[in-house]
Parts: sequence; structure tokens; C-alpha cells
Amino acid sequence: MRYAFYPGCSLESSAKEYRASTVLVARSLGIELEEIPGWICCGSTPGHMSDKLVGIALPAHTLAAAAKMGTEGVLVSCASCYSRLRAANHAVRASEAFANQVALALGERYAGDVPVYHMLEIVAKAAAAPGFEEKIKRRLKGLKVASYYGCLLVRPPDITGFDDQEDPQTLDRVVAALGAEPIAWRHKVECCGAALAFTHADVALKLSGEILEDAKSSGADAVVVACPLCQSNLDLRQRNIERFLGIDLEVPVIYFTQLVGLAFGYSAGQLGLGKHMVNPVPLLKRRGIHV
Amino acid sequence: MARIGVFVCWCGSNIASTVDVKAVADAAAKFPGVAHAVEYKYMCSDPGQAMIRQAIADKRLTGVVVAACSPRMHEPTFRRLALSAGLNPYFVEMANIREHCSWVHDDRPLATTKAIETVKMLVEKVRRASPLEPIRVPVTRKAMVVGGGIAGIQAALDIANAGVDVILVERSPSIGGHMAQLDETFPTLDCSQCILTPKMVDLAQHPRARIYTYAEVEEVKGFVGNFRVTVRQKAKTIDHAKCTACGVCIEKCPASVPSEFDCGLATRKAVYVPFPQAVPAKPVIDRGACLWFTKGRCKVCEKFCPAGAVSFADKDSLVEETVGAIVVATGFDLIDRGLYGEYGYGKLADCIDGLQFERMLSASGPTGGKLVKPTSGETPKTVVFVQCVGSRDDSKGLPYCSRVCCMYAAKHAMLFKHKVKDGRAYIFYIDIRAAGKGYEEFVKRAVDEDRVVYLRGRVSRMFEKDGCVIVKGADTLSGQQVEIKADLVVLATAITGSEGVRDLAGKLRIGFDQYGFLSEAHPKLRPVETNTPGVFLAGACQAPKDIPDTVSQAGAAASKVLGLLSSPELVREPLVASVDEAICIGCFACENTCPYGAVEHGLRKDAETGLEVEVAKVNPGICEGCGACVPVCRPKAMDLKGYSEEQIYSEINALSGRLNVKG
Amino acid sequence: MASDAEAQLREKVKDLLARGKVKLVLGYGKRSGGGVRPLFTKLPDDAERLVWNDQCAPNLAGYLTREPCLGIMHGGGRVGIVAKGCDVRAIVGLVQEKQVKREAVHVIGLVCDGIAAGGSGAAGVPSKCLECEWHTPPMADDLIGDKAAVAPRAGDALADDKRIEGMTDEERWQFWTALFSRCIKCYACRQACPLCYCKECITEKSRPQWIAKSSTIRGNLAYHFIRAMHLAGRCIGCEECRRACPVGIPVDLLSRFLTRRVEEAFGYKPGRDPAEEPFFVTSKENDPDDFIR
Amino acid sequence: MTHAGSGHEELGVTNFLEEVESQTGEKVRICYQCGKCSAGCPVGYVMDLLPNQVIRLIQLGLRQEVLDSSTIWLCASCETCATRCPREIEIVRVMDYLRQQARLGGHTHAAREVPIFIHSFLANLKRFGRLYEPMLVGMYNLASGHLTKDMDKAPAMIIKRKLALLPSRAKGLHRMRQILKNIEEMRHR
Amino acid sequence: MAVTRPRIVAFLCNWCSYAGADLAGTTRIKYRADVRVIRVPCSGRVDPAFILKAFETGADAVLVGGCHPGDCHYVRGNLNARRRFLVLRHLLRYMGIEEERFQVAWCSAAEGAKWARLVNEVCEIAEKLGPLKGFKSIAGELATPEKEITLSGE
Repeated sequence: MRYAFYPGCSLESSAKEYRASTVLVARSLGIELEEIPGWICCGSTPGHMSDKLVGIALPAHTLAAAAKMGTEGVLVSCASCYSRLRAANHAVRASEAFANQVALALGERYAGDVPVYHMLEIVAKAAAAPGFEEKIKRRLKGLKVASYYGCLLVRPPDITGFDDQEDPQTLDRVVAALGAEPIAWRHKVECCGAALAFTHADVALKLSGEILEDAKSSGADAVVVACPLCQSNLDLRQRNIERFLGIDLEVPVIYFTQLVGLAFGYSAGQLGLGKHMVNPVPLLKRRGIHV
Repeated sequence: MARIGVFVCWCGSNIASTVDVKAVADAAAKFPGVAHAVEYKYMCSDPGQAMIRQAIADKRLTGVVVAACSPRMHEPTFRRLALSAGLNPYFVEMANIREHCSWVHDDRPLATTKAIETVKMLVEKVRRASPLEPIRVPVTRKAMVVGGGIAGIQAALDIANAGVDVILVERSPSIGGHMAQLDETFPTLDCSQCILTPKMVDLAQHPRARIYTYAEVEEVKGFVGNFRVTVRQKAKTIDHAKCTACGVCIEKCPASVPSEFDCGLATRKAVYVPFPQAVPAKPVIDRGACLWFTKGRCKVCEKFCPAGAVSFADKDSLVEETVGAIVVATGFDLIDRGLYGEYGYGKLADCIDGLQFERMLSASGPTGGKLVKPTSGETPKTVVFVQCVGSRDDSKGLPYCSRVCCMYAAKHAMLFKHKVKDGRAYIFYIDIRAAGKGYEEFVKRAVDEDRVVYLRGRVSRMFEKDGCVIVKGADTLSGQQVEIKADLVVLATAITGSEGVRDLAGKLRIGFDQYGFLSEAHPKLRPVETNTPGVFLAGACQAPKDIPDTVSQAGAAASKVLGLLSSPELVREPLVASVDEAICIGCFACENTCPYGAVEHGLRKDAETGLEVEVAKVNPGICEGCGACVPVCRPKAMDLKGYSEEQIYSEINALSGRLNVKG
Repeated sequence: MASDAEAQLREKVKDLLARGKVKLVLGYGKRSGGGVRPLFTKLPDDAERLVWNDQCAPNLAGYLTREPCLGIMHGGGRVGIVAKGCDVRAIVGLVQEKQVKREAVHVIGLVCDGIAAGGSGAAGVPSKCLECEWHTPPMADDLIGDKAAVAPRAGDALADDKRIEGMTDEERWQFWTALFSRCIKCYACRQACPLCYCKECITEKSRPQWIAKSSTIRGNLAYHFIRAMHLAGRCIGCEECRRACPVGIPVDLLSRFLTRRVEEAFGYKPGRDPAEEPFFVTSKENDPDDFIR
Repeated sequence: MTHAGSGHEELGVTNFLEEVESQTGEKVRICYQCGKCSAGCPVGYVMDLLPNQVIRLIQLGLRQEVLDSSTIWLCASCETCATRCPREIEIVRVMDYLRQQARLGGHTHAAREVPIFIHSFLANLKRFGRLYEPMLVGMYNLASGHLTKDMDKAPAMIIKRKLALLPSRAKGLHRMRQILKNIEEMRHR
Repeated sequence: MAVTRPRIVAFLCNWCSYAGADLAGTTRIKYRADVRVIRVPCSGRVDPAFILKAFETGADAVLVGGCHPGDCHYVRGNLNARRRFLVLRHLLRYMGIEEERFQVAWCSAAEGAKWARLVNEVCEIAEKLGPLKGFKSIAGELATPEKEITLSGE
């Protein structure tokens, strides 16, 4: 299995540990990741907010570059990038006229035919397949995890087509496959407000706070995520959230790739667990998971 | 030699203002076979008709073409006229020079050309016409009603009371339907049971009525006047002749399953009577739940039955009934609220649907009429009612309004307040549709006297939190987001056609829409008829309806049935297909094509070979005259009376060469 | 078409007749002066006169709806018939259209990799053999021949089609009128067609007279037009009509063209399964309707 | 019918509705105001207009009122509304168009931070071809005037090597610039 | 000038399209007068021979009107016809008669406006294609002379 890998901006900086763990997990699953040469930012939310064409052309360029690699398709780790890349495929396929505009912008034609997968889909497939069990060196027994999907993995369904939009299970199944316990909670697809983190911090803090609160009150030891923006919102800003809402949280927010990595026996260091603001290591120790 | 009379109508100025009626008559007079051609102000008026009658007599006309309005308007009129004048009605045709000509064109020459050519076509058609006699079919003076809800019961009662035998077929072990599940009914709040059960008993005891419960329609053969319906009587496993309805078997039966009647809020035994007032009041054994039939042990009921009425050997039986007409009254189902992920996929225990709430309200219900929060058993203090769950929701595939929810939501909220004085009732709605006698007043009463709070908006999401249901909605009138911590949520889930109805529709050859509602023949003018003669509709099987509308439609269906069965024989138009057996080669393409099963097999002795060969025969009693069999008949042994090959050929041929009318 | 197949055939027929399984076998016999002719075999010993070679072009299915076969079948007897893939499809058609009872006919199917000459297509090979996908008959009571031995044929089966499709409407009209102006309304094509079994053809009908009796261009067009409609979705392309035409009109062009369109639009192939309903007597909710306004 | 607020405006007859529909491909006219979008909007509580009100104003052709609202900026594009809309209107697509129109028309006072952020973000992209957080934070803070915003996180992030101290340019940078340039030219044409 | 006007022959099913055409009348929707209507019980009654004959006798275009699928008064007559018509269009084209000259439309009793539109559209199609020369050229025995009539003009 060879995929064109699109790390996206965050994995280059604020989410280095996500990239590290993604690469490790991919390796143990025998998935070959080849970075898309000359990839550029997908424009994220500001992109499509500013201009429809910009919002589509930027991801389309990266996809066009990927198309030349002849792989299974593009593999992406960031939910926002995932959503934008898929939106690009959707948009150029939906309208001939718009596809022409995109072609003008790119200076080349892109047919919208490169499949886009989120790392989570690939891992979930592997977790369901035979032979996954053997790869597990460390069962995450006793660890209670709230699987957080956020917005852009599942919405809008006609673009992402990712699992059920109200009660997705993909991540929960992966978590369960590792021996950890996915807890039932209510906020798995609520918005964390990342888009407003800069401009209206209080909104982001409130929304993120409610998510963490629900996770905690539902008995989760940690929240597991599949998106660097969600992660930074829930982890990087957790102290501000506590201050803002006047509550005490201390909920580690872990990338699902890190969780899988742990189960596969990689060390905390390799997986960059130390990079989180709320350090998950003590929790893992408490749960008898020695890293 | 044909002697055709052409009568051109001015229809006042309706035709004459655009079509040169004189020119039409003059031209017609010159057509081959035309013996007489005149125009007149109003052909359908008495003098007009008198004129035609006179001409038929004086000019010894062999055919008549009336150039006037649409045949769909006055063809019957002029055919009746011909009959009374001693001319076979099928020698009369109408040239539509009003709807199809003077009203839609304004160029006089062109309109006149069209009128002349149209007359020419119909003259040619009449020249090739042959005399036809109406078909008379004997009628079985007996009716069948399918479905034993209020619609079926009412229709059956009305038919029986008029002195006509009626057979009612009900799928479940008792008649009564959904109405029997209801507590009190809007807008008068009279008790549903109290007004329904007397009707149930009346029907059961009616000398002209026969009820099959726990039975279904297996097959329908025949046609209007004489349907041959095979009814499958499911094995009751209890001999009702012996059973004394003492109830010991039910008491002793060890197997319990969720009760359909109580919408799963309570359980029933494997041997059961759906509800206390059931008709018949005698139990049946549900073989899907019975330990004997599932596990091969038990038979406790048999041991205890004092009447020895339990018979495990009982089998399904097929009964054939011949009836003249059929009323379909199969009612409705509620959609599965599992459709709504945002409302917890129907998994929230404290979120129920309207019928469940009715059962909770009902004194004979699982809670004895006490309102309880399913999870805790406490009395709910805050109850949220949500309208349009499924209805008016394109994204869930149901664009239509279920029509009764507005009213029963108001009723529910009201009854809740009556039982829980200090309770709070909220209703989320999009529009309140209270068009009905006393309906708007009823809603006002809910707001005024019972302090029900109406919130204008849909609910976006609900989830369980600390033992309550958090309801996230909006009130668009105040522009507020609303979040309610509810003890109980009642969803007004959408209404669809009842399960299995498509199957039945197929057997009856009647249409239905994608939501499982049966199609009426005409939305305004034939609301209880279907396109299959002799099959009528009553109640929610046709579209969502409340009780008053259902009862009125049931009455209407009954009266249609009675009208149909009022004469000993049925007179049908003779415009049917027929086979020239000498030509038929017996490929039976016609048989496969016929939607009515009107083609039968006959034998013909072949002249040359002397062999007996199978040929097609049309049963004129069944044939509806669509003519679909003719194009598939390669040698054209098949033909259709009134629209014969020769007639249509000559109509087309009449157009050869062009007419040029100068202004 | 190895001669051992021929031997097997004779063996099989002999046996069938001897054991009284069939009262008569329709097969091919030698024609004096080369080629083959239909041979009706009643006696076991006559089976020796049967031949099977690459000259066996004729489709014998047509005889099933005529005497003496009719009589035998009506009397409860069975008729055996030697049939190639294409011929069998005609028999299937007759069964579908209730002209022959399946149990009344014993089909001796022959695996055929196409017959040789006298054909229409490139190098005299019949185009029916070029486009043939029925080397092994779709229905048979006995199967003779080796499926593996089927050799692919070179040539362009659809050459005619492509040529005609390539013309403008104007040119096409000219093409057909020129072609059919040669027609002398002898109805040989009708007689030869195994699926034209009507006692009284619509062409004989005078009230009304859809088809002008005279062999004017107009009458001829009407005849071939309606014939094409009658054979659309039924024609199994055996080319009997083409072979029968005394003035050399490729009479099968229209009906085969339409049958190909039917297959494209509805996935229906005539003569593949006796249990199947004939194409024109049924319909599906999801039949193509993009041409409808 | 006229609008009491801005009397000159003819309600329901301006072509704003047609404009929005043709530009977004969304059938805004079929919204029947059930309010489900507003009911589920996570940001609704800070908006001056609820989503359903924005849609309604579009239906009535009240361009000004729509473009001046804070809602179009506060919408987080979380797609909750579109996912649950009974009439299947892709509201975010509509919001995007409104935002673009608002920026062109300079209607940005209602929530000025967002357009500023969008600007800084794009500027950042033009500069590096990909996002470089510190620069984004810097540029944004400078432009918006909350100077120390999110700076508190920088030290920790640097320690944890989450932030590169020096920007790394994307290999595709020139392509990114080319694309944005092409688009600007297309806009001018 | 009448010669240059197109001639449209329409076969309308009694229950939907004929009633639809009636409705166009009762609501006074104007359309072109070049159509001649033949009433049949159902579009399933329409035989390919009708179409051929119509063209033979000088039609420049033929229009068949039936009920929308599901509305057929005779359950599925229109569906059976649909198959035939598709094949017929292929045959016409293959024989050199532009398939656009043969139009099929579903038109309900409520679609008076649609009927009017259909007639106008088919007229335009016929005009675009010009008179159907084929049959006229060969139909010697058909050439009935143009009749002339002058209106009594009152």
C-alpha cells in the first residue's frame, strides 16, 4: 500500500508529534507514505471563507501534484485538510464551468479523481483486518477514552462520507481494538471552535470546555483526536479553558496515532507524548501502561 | 352507403368567434359519405338536440359527428341522444373544435382549417364504426372491507346497515386499529374507547357482517361485480367455538413478548388478547413467541384450558369469498424514529412517540393512566413535545405534512397538564395547522387554559444528561436558541402507509405512492375510488387523516359500494378488445401484456391441418379497453372496439393532402 | 467441425429414433451437386445420410411450425432437430412464444465455430458467424462437439452498420429506398424466417391496409419497416431471409440493427432462455426514458 | 411591500436572492424557516442574527442587513446546520459567499477580527506557501491590536519544540503565489 | 403559404394528455394550430404502424402523449409503449427519418401549459428540420391536390 502523504502545515510545526506517530504507525502497518512534492497549504477555513476559488484551487493544486505519483490515493492526517481536499474533488467534479476556472488558476487541469483518505480510515481498516492483533505489544487495558471526531471528519456527509454524521464509531472501534475502553459520551461530533480560536478566543474556550467537561464527566481518562487543530484547541488552551470556565480539567488530549503507537510498543519519546501541554504519561502509568 | 350527419356548434361565440362554422359545415357537406351538414348556436341545447334527432329520422342518418366541445364533456349527451333516436350510440363521434381549437388559436383561417380537418377525421372514423351493445355483468351483492380500524369498521357498518352482506378482514387478532390505542380525542376530548367499542360490538353482532380477524388477503381474482378473494385465516391455535374467554391460558402462559398494542411499553403473553375490549375477546397463540412452537416444550395452556379449546394442530386455512366490491381501509404506521441520529437514533429511553404517550395516558394502558418517566418511574415535570419529526423533512425523504400531529401534540400537552398540574409543557412547531371544526379553538385552549408554551422552531439535537433529556431547539420568533432539560420528550413522528400495503395494492391492481399511500382515481372528483373499478379507499391508507375525516370517507366509500351493488347487473361500455380467432396464432403476447388478466385461452380447429390449436379469447367482463394488446399482436388478430385499427387508420388517412383556407 | 462430430451425430440420431424418443429428426443431408439440404429422418438407418460440415448454413427451426412436425407434436410425439447455436436461439424464441412446447422438441445442439461460404460478411463468411457469441447452443437435450475447439473469426461483423450509421439522414433514406426498390414483394424472406410463423400475415390484411400490397417503393418500405418492428428484439440473425432473397437484398440489416439496440438499451438478448418473457410484451419501471419529454 | 427599516428597499423584489442562489448553487428560496439550523448552531449565542434569520433576510433581498451582521463572521463553518437542514441547504456555502461579498464591500465592522485574521492568514500563505504560526500570530496581533494574544503560549511551545523558531518555506511556494496571482487576475478580468 | 407550415399529428391518451389538452383550452392557453389530434384510450394502444402511416400521409412530426409513469389509467400501458417507442426512434433514424420528428411526452390532465409548450416545441423542431421530403418524394399515389377554401368571412 503506497499513499501520497499530505502532512499539511500543522504537522510541520505545532503537531510534530502527530507526524512522528503517524509515520511510525504507518510503518508498522506496512503502509508506504511518500510526501507529495511541492504540496502547499490547503487554505483551511480562511481559504474558503475568503474566496471560493482560492478555497478549492489551493487543495486542487496539491491533489494535481499527487495525481502524478500514481498511488492508492492521498493520505492526510488533519481533519481540516481532509475536508478541504475532499471539497476540492467534489467541486471540480460537480461543475464543468468551475473546473475550468480551477484549471485557469492552476495552469493545469485536475479531474478530481484522486481518492482522499484520512489516516483514521486506513488505520481503522487495518484494525478490522486479521493480523492486527499480533502487532499489539501493549494492550491499553483499563484506559477509558473519549473518541472525539469534531466537525470536519463527518460533516458535511455528502462530501466526507465518513461514517455516521451523528454517532460515528470508526475511532471508537480503533480504540477498542487496542484494548482500551471507548466511553459513550455526547460531544463526539460537537464543534471545538478552532476557526475562532484566534479571533474570538472566548467562544473557542467555551466550546472546547464543554467538550472536555463532557468527556471527563462521562468518565474518560483522556480524549483521543484525529486533528491537529482540535488537539491544540483542547490541549494547548486547556489551562485558559480552566481559567475561563473556573473549572479543573487536566484531561490529556492524545492523537489516535499516538495511542496506536503505544499499543504497538513505541516509546513515549518516539511518539512525542511529552509535547502535550497536559502530559498523558502520569495517567498512563496510573493505568498500569508502562511507556 | 354511409349517410353521415355533421352538426357544427357555435357554442355561442366560444367557437364561432375564431372558427368559421359555416365554412366548416360547407366543407363537411362535401366529404364522402356525408349526407347532411349544418351549424347551430348551441347543439347541446334542447332545440339543438331536437334538430339532431330530427335529422337522424328525416335524413335516415347512419352516423353523426358533432363538432363542438371536448368529447370528455358531451360525448355521453349526444350518444344518449342517438340511442333515443334509434341510432346506435357508437355511431356518434365528437370533433373537438372548442378546447382543442377555438379556445387555443386566434388565427381564424388556421383555426378553421384545423376544425375542418378534425371533422373530416371523425367523419372517417364514424364511417368505419360498427354498432356496439353495452356489456352486462351480473353483480354479487356482497362487499369486502380490508382493515378493521375505525375506517373499516365504519364502512362495514354502513354497508351492513343498508342490508348488504359485508366481510371484514383484519390482520391482527382484534378489530379496533389505532383508534383503540388512543386515550382521549381532539378537539372534544371524548374518550376514544368509549366511542369506538360500541361500534366494534355492533359490527361483531350484525347479522349481515362477517369478521375474519388474524387473517389476510392472499389473492384477488375476478373483477368489479365479481371479485374472487382468497383469505388466509392464520392459525389461531385456539378453537374460538370452544373457548369461553376465561383467560386461564393467558394467566398461565410462561412466555412474554413486548405488546404491539402497548407499543412496547408493556409485555403480553404468547397466548393473548391484544386489549381488554378486544373483538373477538378470545385469545390467539402467537407462534413466534410460543414456547411449544419455538422450543417444542410447554403446552401449559392446553393443560389448564377448561374448555379444551387449545389445538396445536391448527393450521392456516384458505377461504375463497366472492364479492362485488372491495373497500381498502388498511390505515397507517408511524415512521421509525431511529431515522433521527440527532435525536439519539430512538435509543433515548425518556424519548417516546405519540402512540406510546397515548398508551401511557390511557386508563387501560400499561401505567394505568399514570404518566411516568420510563427510566425512573417518577412523574415527569417537564415534557417537551416535538412536531414534524419526519414530516415536512425532505432530508429524511418525507416532504409531506402528516396532518394530525399539530392537533394531537396540543392534546397531549393539555392532557399532561391535566394530570400534572405543576408540570411544564413545551411544544416545538413550525406552523400550527388547525384547520377543522373547533380545532383552532382547541389550540387556543391549550395555550390559554393549560398554559402550554409553544416554541416556533425545530429541535436540532437531543441527548441524555444526568437522567434528563437535553433538548436543543430554537424559537425563531424571538430569535433565541432554546435549551430545555426535559424529563420526557414526545415525538410526533410522521405517518406513512401501513406495512404490507404495497403488497395488497399489487393484488388489487391499484396504485400507491412512494410513501405507501394508495392512489385515488381523482384527487378532487373521485377521492374514494381507485383506478380499478369496484375497489374503494377509506381512511389513512389514502393519506394522513384524523378520525372525523376518516369516518366521513368511510361513509363515502360505503355509499359508493352500495351504489355499485344497487342493481343486479353492471352495465359497462363495450369498448373492449376482441380476437379474430381465424387469424390468432396463439403466441399470447396479448396475455402477457394485459394488465387485467382479461385474455383467456380458447381452442380453434385449424382448417388446413385439422389440428386443435390454442387461441386467445378476451373476457369482455374483465377487459378495460386500454388496447395495449393490439400493438403486440403481429397478425392483428386482436382489435379494439371503438378505437379499431380501421378507424384509426382512416383518421390518419383523412389527413393526407393539405387544405388551404384563405382568410 | 471434425467428422467425428458427424459420426457422433449419426450415432445419436440413430439411437433416438431406434428407442422411439423422437418420431422424426430434422437435419442436414448432402445436396447433389454440392452443399447441403434439409433432411427429414424417420428411420434409424437413414441416420447414416445425415451430414454435419461447414456447409450447414440453413436454420431448420422454421420447419418446426409446419407440417409434418406440427402434426407429430400435437399428437404428443417429439421431433428431433439438429441445430447450431443460432438455430437453437430461434427454437428458444418459438418456445417463448408458445409455438413449440419445450418437451415436444428434442434439440441436438452442435458446437459450431461458424460455417464457411455463401455468407454475407468479409471473405464470404456470414457476418452472423463473425459476431456469433453462441458457438455453444444456449439450450440442448444433447450436445455434440468440443467447446474448446471453437476458433475465433477474423473480420468486422458490424461493417454494414458502421457504413450506414456513417451516412447523413438524407443518404440513409436514399440508401434504403434504392435498396428496397429492388424488392419484388415475393415474401421469400417471410417464408424463410423461422420466427415469421403467423397463419395470416399483416401484409395480407386489407381492412385496414397498413402495408400497400403493390410492390411500389412505398409499399416495400412499409413492408420492411413493419417487418423490422416485428422482429426487433426477436431476430436471432440466422440470415435465412438474406439467403432467401432472390434479388439479393440484405433483408436482415434492419431487424438485426434494432435487436442490437434492444440489447444496448434493455440488456435483452433474444433466444437465450426459454423461460424468459418475450421483450415487447413486458416492461420495467426503470426502462430508459431519456428520450421522453 | 416595503421594509419599515429601510423604506426605500422593496422587500422580496431585489435580485439579492437570485444573486446568492446563482453564486452558491443553493436553493435559498425553499427555506421554510423551521429554525433547525439556529437550534443547533454552537456559535448562535454570540451572533447578532441567527442563521435562519440570515437566510430569511436573503429571501427578502435585504443585502445591507445581511452583510452588516456579525453572524457571517462568527460562523465557524462547522457544518452542523447544513448536515441537519430538512431542506438540505448548504448554509456554509452561503455564508462563504456572504463573507466574500462583505469583504469586497467593506462591511467588516461587525466582527472586524475575522476579516483581519483571514487577511493575515492569506498574507502568511503568500509569504511562506504554508502556515507559519508565529508569523500568523504576530501579523494578526499587529493588525488587530491585541498585541500579546496567544504569546503566552509561545515559550512553552518553543520549549516543547512545537514552534520552529525560523520559518521554513514550502517547496510549492512559487506555485502558491502563482495560483493566487492567477486568481487575482481572473477577478480583474 | 399553408404548404410551408409544418403538419404535426398527435396521438393522445384519453385520460391524461387529451385531458391536459382540454385544460389548455379551458384556461385559454394559446399555441400553434398546426397539430391534428387523434384520441386513443392509452399510449399503449399506439402502434408503430400509426406513426409510419402518419409520416406517409404527410406529417412532418408525430407526437405521442401518455400519462406519467405511475399515473397510467391502465396501470402500465404507457410503460409497455415506452419500450416500443424507443426502438421505433432508432428505426426511424436508421431509415433516414430524423428521430426528432417522432416525439413522446408524458403530459398529465393537469398540465395544460405543458401541452401548449409541447405543441410549440414540436412545431419548431419540424420547422428546423423542414418538411419531411422522403415519403412525399416517393409517394406518387398519395399526392392529393391542395384543396382551396375561402372563408365566408362574417
